[in-house]
Amino acid sequence: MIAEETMEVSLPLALTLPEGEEDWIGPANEQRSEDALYLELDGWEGPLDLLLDLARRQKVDLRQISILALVDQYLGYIDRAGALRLELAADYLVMAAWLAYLKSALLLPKEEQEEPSAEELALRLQWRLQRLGAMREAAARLMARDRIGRDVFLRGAPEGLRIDRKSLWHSSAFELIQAYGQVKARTAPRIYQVRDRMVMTLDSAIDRVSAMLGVTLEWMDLRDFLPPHAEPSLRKSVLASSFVAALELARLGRAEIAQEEIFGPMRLRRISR
Amino acid sequence: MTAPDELVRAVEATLFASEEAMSVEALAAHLGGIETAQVRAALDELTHHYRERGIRLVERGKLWHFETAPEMAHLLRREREHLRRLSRAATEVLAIIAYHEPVSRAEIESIRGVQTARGTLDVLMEAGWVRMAGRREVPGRPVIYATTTEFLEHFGLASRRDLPGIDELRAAGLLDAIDETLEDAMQFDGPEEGDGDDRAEADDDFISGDLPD
Amino acid sequence: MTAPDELVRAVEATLFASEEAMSVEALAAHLGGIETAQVRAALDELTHHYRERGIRLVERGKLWHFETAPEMAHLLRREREHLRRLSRAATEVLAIIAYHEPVSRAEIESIRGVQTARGTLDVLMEAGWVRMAGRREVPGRPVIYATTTEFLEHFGLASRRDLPGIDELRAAGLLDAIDETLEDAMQFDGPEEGDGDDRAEADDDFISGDLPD
Repeated sequence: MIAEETMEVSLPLALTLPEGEEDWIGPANEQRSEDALYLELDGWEGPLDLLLDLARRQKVDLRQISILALVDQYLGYIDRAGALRLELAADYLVMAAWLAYLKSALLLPKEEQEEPSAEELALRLQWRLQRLGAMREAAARLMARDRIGRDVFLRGAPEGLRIDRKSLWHSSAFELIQAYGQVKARTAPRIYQVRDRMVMTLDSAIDRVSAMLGVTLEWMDLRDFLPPHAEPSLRKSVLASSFVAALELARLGRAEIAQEEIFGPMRLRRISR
Repeated sequence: MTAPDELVRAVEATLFASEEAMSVEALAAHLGGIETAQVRAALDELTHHYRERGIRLVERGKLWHFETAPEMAHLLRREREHLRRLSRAATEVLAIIAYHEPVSRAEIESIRGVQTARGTLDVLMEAGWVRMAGRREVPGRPVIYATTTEFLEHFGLASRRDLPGIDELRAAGLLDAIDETLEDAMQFDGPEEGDGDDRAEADDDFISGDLPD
Repeated sequence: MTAPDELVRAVEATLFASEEAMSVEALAAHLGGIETAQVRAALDELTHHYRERGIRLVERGKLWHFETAPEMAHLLRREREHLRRLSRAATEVLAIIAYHEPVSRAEIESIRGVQTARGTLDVLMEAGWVRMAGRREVPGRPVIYATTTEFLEHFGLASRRDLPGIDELRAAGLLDAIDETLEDAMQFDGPEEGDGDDRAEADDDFISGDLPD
């Protein structure tokens, strides 16, 4: 029965296609056996493609097709597929449902229709079929053009253009002199000078600390041993030397050192003999 | 016949020797920074000179090259390169991109009423005829596609204005921007862009082969 | 100008599209088994037609092909000049050569206190500012380098005596001849001339950039 249907509608398409593009003629144009429906559906690029093929069989300009007839044809096709228990892709069924809705809406009196109206939807569908048809025809015409490598050919063995980049070096006299100065500055022997700084020598610190320890037996803060009016730069040297002097005197058993806490004041007293 | 002037001969020699099509600007630069107007005049003279010969000078997307005359196709076909045969889906997608560019995948699918397997666009991009042309500034920022200069070259088009029937299609409103809200009202659109790539028409898209001689 | 006949155009297109030069016989066979005499006549007409154009039809060892006209050959290989600033290392070496010439590579390295990549001297010689000026008659006979007239021209110097600051530098004792025996004794020398090129300051020597304009 499918074969009958197919045979019945296997008429030349209204659209003329360029030669050598047989590909573009839908699968329904070929004779096929009853069980070929599934393969046919597989051959269409989706429900819109099937609709377009059916619409073209009405042999009128796509702008004048009967949407109702188209809907009936499509639904008939789907029914037959269902009767043959062939699996249909979901989008074909969605389209069938939508077309059934469209058909019922088209049959309703106009005043009972919702927005957008069934006529508008039908026009829209028609427009989409037209657009798909136009693109398909455009593709065929594009493929039939004089194509490079098939109809026209580029030069087989072009010599090729070669551009050799030649460096044009640039520098200036100033850069030259500057570079030379830098080399010289970098490689010149360097003389280091150490400035003479005021320091308290360890010997004088030992003399001073032991002299002051002789005055009393009480604990004294190390800072009290420092000379009162020393310059700031000298003070560090005096403090360091006095500390070393205190350690030295402790080592010799002439003084003892106590510190209550870390970083706390360091106290010093003479060991009485 | 009088001998062509020096510049015409230079342009002729350069385009003959070049491995690639060249723009007016590239020619002017190659010939030592001459005026582009002079190059254009030379190209005009050459185009005229070659209009009835076995080869001709053509402009494709602002690039110029020499090619054999199309009437010679029957003589040369026997030694042609093997052209990859495009699937029906791929040719249709190519036409949609060319006539509607720039266009997103969802828009292509809206026109075709079917999902597009990812392989279809890949094949067209691999052929060098289609390129990604940025993203459309709408929710989801979909990638949009457009054709390339190689597309124009391959199909012998000076520009997109030369696309067969483009003026008629535009006049008929068939190239109007795709109004997706209206399309949605029809409720039979395919699934969203980007999903289910491997389900649809995967087989069909990869059919390709050498053209029979 | 009358349009060439079909056969002339066919030969023209065939030779244009062919990847190899073709014999008269190959052309005749390709064009569907026509008479070789006809092919020869077509080749004669084409040779005549192209005699004053940018391309030529030529026969080499019985094989025919199109090629660029000899006067246009210069278009196939163009030189493009490209301004580049001398790297710092190269400038230093150049300055040392200018102040101390003639000078060997080992001496340059001794003054700079760093090895000099061979590329640096190559660049200076490519620029035309430094030349080899013979060999020093000491063990190993090292090549010695000196500046050129182009060097003086480029830097706007009438002679090396014009190098600003040379007198002041000498007065400061900075331009004293290098005592190589002393250098040796101090083990201050770089490696022997010509070796170890790839070890030292390879990075530094090749750093150079395009001038902004």
